[in-house]
Amino acid sequence: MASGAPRLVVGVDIGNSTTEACCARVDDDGGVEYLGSGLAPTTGIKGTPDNAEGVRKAAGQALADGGCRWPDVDLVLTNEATPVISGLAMETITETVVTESTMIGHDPRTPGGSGIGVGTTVALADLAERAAGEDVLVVVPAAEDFEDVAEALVAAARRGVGVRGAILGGDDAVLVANRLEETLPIVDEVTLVDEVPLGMLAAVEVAEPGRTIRTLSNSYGIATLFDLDAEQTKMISPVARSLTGNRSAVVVRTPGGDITDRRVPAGSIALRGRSSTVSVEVDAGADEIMRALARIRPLVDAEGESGTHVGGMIAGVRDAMSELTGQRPDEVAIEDLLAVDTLVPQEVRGGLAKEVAREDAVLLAAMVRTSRGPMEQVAAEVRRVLAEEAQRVLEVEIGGIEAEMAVGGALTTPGSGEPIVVLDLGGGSTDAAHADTDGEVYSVHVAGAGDLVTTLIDAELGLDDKQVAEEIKRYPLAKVESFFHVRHENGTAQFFTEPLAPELFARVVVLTDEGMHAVPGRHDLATLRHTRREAKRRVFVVNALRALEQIAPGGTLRQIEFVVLLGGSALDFEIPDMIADAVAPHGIVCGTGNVRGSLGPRNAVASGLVAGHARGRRVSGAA
Amino acid sequence: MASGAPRLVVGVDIGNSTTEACCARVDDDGGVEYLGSGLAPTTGIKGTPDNAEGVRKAAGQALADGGCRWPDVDLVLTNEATPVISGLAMETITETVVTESTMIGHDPRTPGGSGIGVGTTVALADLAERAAGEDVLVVVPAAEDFEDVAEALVAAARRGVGVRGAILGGDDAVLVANRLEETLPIVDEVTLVDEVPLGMLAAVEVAEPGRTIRTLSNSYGIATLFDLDAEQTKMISPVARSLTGNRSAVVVRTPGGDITDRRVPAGSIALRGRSSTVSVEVDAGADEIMRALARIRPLVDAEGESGTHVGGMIAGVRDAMSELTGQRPDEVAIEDLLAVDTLVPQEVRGGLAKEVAREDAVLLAAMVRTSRGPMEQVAAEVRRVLAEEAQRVLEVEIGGIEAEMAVGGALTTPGSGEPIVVLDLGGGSTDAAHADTDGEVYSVHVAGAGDLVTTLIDAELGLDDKQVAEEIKRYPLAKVESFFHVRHENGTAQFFTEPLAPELFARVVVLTDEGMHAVPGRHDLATLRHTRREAKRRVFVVNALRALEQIAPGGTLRQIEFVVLLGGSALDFEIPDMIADAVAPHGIVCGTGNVRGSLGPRNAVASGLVAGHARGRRVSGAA
Amino acid sequence: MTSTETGRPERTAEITEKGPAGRGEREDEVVLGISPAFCSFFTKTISNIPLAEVLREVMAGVEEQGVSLRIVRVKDSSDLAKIAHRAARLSGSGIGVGILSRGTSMIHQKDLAKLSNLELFPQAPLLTPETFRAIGSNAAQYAKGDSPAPVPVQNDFMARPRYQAKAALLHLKETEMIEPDGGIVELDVSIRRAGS
Amino acid sequence: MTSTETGRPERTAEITEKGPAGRGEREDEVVLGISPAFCSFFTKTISNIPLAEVLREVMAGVEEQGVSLRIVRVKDSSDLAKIAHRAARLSGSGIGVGILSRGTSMIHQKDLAKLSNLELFPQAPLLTPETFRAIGSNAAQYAKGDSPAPVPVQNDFMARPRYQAKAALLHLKETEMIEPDGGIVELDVSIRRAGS
Ligand SMILES: Nc1ncnc2c1ncn2[C@@H]1O[C@H](COP(=O)(O)OP(=O)(O)O)[C@@H](O)[C@H]1O
Ligand SMILES: Nc1ncnc2c1ncn2[C@@H]1O[C@H](COP(=O)(O)OP(=O)(O)O)[C@@H](O)[C@H]1O
Ligand SMILES: [Mg+2]
Ligand SMILES: [Mg+2]
Repeated sequence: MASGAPRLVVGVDIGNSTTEACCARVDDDGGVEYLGSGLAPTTGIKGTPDNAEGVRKAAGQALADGGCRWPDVDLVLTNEATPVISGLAMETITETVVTESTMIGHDPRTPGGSGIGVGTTVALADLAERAAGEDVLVVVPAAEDFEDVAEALVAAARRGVGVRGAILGGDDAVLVANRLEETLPIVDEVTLVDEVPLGMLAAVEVAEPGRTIRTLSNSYGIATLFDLDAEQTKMISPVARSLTGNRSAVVVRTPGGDITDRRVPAGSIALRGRSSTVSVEVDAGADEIMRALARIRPLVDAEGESGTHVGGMIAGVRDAMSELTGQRPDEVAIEDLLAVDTLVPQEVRGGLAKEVAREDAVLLAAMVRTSRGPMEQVAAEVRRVLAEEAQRVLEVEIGGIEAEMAVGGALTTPGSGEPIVVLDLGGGSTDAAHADTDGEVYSVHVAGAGDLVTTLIDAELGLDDKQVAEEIKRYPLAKVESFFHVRHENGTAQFFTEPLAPELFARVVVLTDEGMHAVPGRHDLATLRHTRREAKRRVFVVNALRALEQIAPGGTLRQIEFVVLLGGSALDFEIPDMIADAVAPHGIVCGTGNVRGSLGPRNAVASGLVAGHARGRRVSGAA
Repeated sequence: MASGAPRLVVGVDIGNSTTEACCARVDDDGGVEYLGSGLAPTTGIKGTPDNAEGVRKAAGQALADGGCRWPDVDLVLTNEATPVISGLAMETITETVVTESTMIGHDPRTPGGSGIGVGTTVALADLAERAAGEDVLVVVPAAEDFEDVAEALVAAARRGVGVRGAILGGDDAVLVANRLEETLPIVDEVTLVDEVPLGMLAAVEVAEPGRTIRTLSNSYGIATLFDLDAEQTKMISPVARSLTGNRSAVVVRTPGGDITDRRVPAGSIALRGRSSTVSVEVDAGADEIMRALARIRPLVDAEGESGTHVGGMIAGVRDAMSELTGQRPDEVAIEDLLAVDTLVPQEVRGGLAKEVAREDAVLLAAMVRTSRGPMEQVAAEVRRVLAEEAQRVLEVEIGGIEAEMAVGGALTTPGSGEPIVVLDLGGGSTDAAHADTDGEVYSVHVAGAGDLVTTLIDAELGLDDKQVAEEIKRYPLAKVESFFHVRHENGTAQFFTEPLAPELFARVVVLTDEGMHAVPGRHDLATLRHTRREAKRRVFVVNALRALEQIAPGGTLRQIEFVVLLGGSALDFEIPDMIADAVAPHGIVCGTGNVRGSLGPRNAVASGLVAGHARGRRVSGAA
Repeated sequence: MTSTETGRPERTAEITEKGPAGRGEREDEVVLGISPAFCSFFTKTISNIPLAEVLREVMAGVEEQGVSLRIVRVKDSSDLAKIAHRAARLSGSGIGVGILSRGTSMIHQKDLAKLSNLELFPQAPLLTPETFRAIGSNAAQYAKGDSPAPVPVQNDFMARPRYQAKAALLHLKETEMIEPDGGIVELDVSIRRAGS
Repeated sequence: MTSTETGRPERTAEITEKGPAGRGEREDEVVLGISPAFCSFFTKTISNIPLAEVLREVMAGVEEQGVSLRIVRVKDSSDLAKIAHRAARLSGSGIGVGILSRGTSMIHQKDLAKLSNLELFPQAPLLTPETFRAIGSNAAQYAKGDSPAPVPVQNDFMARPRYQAKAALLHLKETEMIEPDGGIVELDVSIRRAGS
């Protein structure tokens, strides 16, 4: 490399989501003066010629930021950009199925009355025929008028019929309850009320406001009411479980009917390590899968049992990867897996009131490292595109190993030092690199990062809207309590002088950088917050710990002194704190990186590329 | 036993907290007709003659309930009443200590302005002397008037002094901020403001409402501001950790000063099993202690390392037990331990603003079974007391083994069956008894139950009021939002037509059976709820699982078919659901018992005593 | 589908004036404001739903949510936004509902600008008794601090031209009935089955 | 310890009437009601704290909490409960503070019975400028929906007999100053350092 005048060098880091760049003046003896930096979304799949456009944009920003011009650029360095791609698949492993017609309570918003009532189900139309002394629960179609219903109930009760409660199709429970002469439990909004079996023993329970039912959520409570023997109680026990936490419920005792808490045959997954293969049942849960994985690490590939759900899941990941990379599906090797237990809302099969149950599911994130991409093709395209900008041919080089560059960039964080671990919290994978005091760098990529958090939030809240989920992930929540004030997550009120927009009224909102956005759906703030934090914990705290374990000298976290968090998810408002809390007992200094003392967790690899080049110049200059 | 006419039999169960009784007619061929039941607080220590008064009351209630009279009683049966006593001890194992004068932020309720400011600390009185261009943070005694302070700050800024923020003694931050010409971060209510070191580099950070600080809670953020090297960053790292989650903070860089997150030398505990002894460091945490315990189970005794905190803890438990039972301390054997990790609020030592940090602590519950008490003395005293009531000598017998009686009583729960496990969730200990289909009963007592939950709630919330903690444990919470409505834990509003009492206004309340009681202190509803549920989980879910593991055939929970929950804590509104959730994956039917189909989780042993007697009659009758 | 077509029994509203309407003290109340000719000159909406039925459904929607309702007549305006906004400002919860004789309705809140609203139901011909029930229910839920999903409104571009002339006529009549000095009066409303 | 003893600079309150007081629309406001003779006939409390200082401290306590304050004079009553309750009923948040010239104070809420209160400070002689700051602060916290710890009140049984005669005299004078038709007027208050 020719020595001589200072050169204008541009470093570019093509990531899965984001392309980052910096420009710097590197002088003869290896001194670096950083001038500017830039950032743009990655165009196309990482490691393909499509990336060139993103490079043009990010590098252009960096030059503008540094007050430089394209024609003055002497050298462009890009990272190696081996694509590390991740795929996700999720399967529920339990499913609540109502067979025949046993009904479960579905917690309507406004049940009526309170207490517990037991009797035989009878259609409203037949109530007049019931004899005095009989205990009945009245089943009422949605079209009936509440006044008529109340009148009929009162008349029957006056005749001596033991009216013990009612099951309504419409949203009329309070209206009916208010017109009775005694307090009865009434459940309403039972969509398929016409399918409630008649002539069967049944029980209705409604708790006081703010309380939950106590009898129908207890197996022995149901057994007491229905006089069940031990065998029958075993059968009814999933019913009780599914009613836990409800304010109201109905249980109808049908001879053949029952509710099964069916476990879906999810199948097993075979984890192939270097020397052995371990097979684990997916429905044993995420912990079991992760323990098995730890035993055979490093993972060489994973296979799902064919003909089962997990077989389909893994095949799906493999196909998606193959499509992205152009490799044959059987060439795609899964190098890491993250399994996460989750609960997803699903409509109960066979339910009568659109009941929704939170079913167990396992989410698998798989990471695939493709064969080293045709990086020269990328470089050639970058050269072509940048030549347009510079109006001359530019020197474009593929820089050093990404992990080494990341460490180099991270070490520009004030206060950091070696032995250091860099944790790059990206979108698809969490990457860790360890440098010991000799500068030896070892790195590991584990599956699952920011995008998985978004997916979990989306699935657990049943949003079916990635954009909303992404906002819930990124921003604190508040409840709009009036047009002039919100209450923040931490309970403090904030007032405004201008009224808030009407569509925000009474909603839970995310406090985005562009103002408040209402969160769709009926989730309350506490649920949203809990879901958000748990998703972050299960992905990032778990991944940080297992990445550190794999990379720490001797697997001992105490050997690490500094952890620097980098990448888009290190910008999160709580993930860095959660990771710092989790590693604190090991005596590790952990925090969000501040590359070059000013860029926060961004630009580490780009800056590291320039620094590495400068070191090279220094060495070659000295030689 | 003479056969003949039906006999009026009273069963009495003297518990640690509660004495329960029932009365029944037992006829010749063993048929039982239960007539009434009663319940009273246990008088004196279980297993001592003092218990007789509680027996008189509980049994008297049962007779009244059954419409019977004392003179007609033929036989009184009491349980064995071997006292199982538990003791508690808690020690913090970390302690935040501020040495010299580095200051940590303490999150005043109303900081002023926002942003981050860095400068040299200067006393308000000396501000006029500072030169233009100097960056300063102004330190203001509590007595200063906010207008004067604002004027002085404005004047200095106009002179060109770089006023970057302020640290106030009084609660004036917003008042001062409102009177400045630019937005500056201001922290107030710094009680010991006079001890803030002057002439030092410092930083003040205040986040926007609803947000938390991002720079001073990041080790590398502090390192960037203060230009620290790696060694210094290591020293400052506990500061950053302790500021996590704050809305505002101050860090003063003093040459010698720093904050240590000191681990208190808690000492080790030696767990002696039948064949081996394991020693475990208390500060390794509760999980480690419980794992060690599981390895050597059954525990024969436990010793704390003398001269350490845990030594004191265990000695304390032993002394308390010895005092209660009259045994010599060295005769007292600890038969079970439950360790629970907890966080307790403690004032930071050396802090300048009464900062409170949540310190790690370990709570130990120990269970001691004393040598079998002088039960005959108890029976004699009961005989004497009841003779007063009956005006004649009554036959008082000590009934069968408590665990067997509990199983007998539990099996009167509709829907239960064998193989059954009874979990008696009491005040001091959680007792499990397993009966296989041959009626063979095996039982275990584990340390920790309802009283421990109360203690945890009390300690973690810093209430120092057991009665309040007990109410928080027992009842759902709500927030009083106006004089006419509350918002329940689950987010629903409830309105009232009569205004609520003034002292409830704007408070978080517990919805006790006697109405709403305000919870003292500033904890918000979410914190209270989380603390309550976590305390229950860590005691009862943990204990249920370990008791079941010890008692299940082959240690396999899948071998158990029915679990019946008994005892005072089975009346709790959420503990039974938590336990049912935890055992559900093992295919167990679990719910709150309903003794004799009507008494809920109460009266099992008392009823079992009568049932056992009847069985005896039947057998002897048949012989 | 109008209520008369569903075969509901005929009902009448008995309305008595109780004097000038004051601001409510209860936080759990919704105030319903009706227009000058509502249940006086007019007895049916533009699509022939009896106004007694409209009142009954709004009342039921509010009651089912456990919230109380006051009904007022705004005598000096036929402007829906004004009627709804005034109802909101009289309401202890700050939530009001306005309904014109032809059926057009609006949910309003006291702190909103008059010309804004929480929910608007502009196409009277498309409103069914179920919509009026839902309007009452949502208004009550806002009053409780809940976040109800807005009531779905159908949109039928054919309905507009078909009813436009009739709507204009109805509005004219409504406006004629204005009593400029009538203010806002609180009403006692009881709905009876016809003949009972 | 009274403020004059602490060596605070002397301050005066400049008070102008703005017309009849209306009900506030903002939820983040506290209304402070002062008695007929407050800062007119009287300039100091029973323990010689300048009333300008009292106003300034209450204003500061409210401002520090980020809440706004309106000040009104209740001209037609010298009854503390009445003054405080009326202030509360004018307040957008429903929280009001009442202060008599002699210093006796009360925090009230609009839905409470008049004779009830949120916090009462009956012993005027024991109130310090710090107490008035805390009263403003607590009132503002109630307005925000927070749960402040009640302001601690000292109790000095010796103070009562010592000040009883003086208190009675002051009350008499305050009552004399009542304007039965004066209603409640909104005030503009500005506190200035004497001589500036
Ligand atoms: N301000 C932010 N707060 C939280 N997460 C963020 C923020 N900005 C980006 N992210 C997340 O960072 C991830 C992308 O990280 P990035 O480092 O840009 O990806 P990559 O390294 O894969 O190119 C996404 O999951 C995105 O949601
Ligand atoms: N209604 C209730 N809800 C929750 N806990 C309760 C209730 N009643 C009693 N407890 C708890 O039960 C425990 C005492 O249980 P109990 O069975 O009476 O004790 P023991 O078996 O030791 O005599 C105490 O911790 C008490 O707080
Ligand atoms: Mg309903
Ligand atoms: Mg303050």
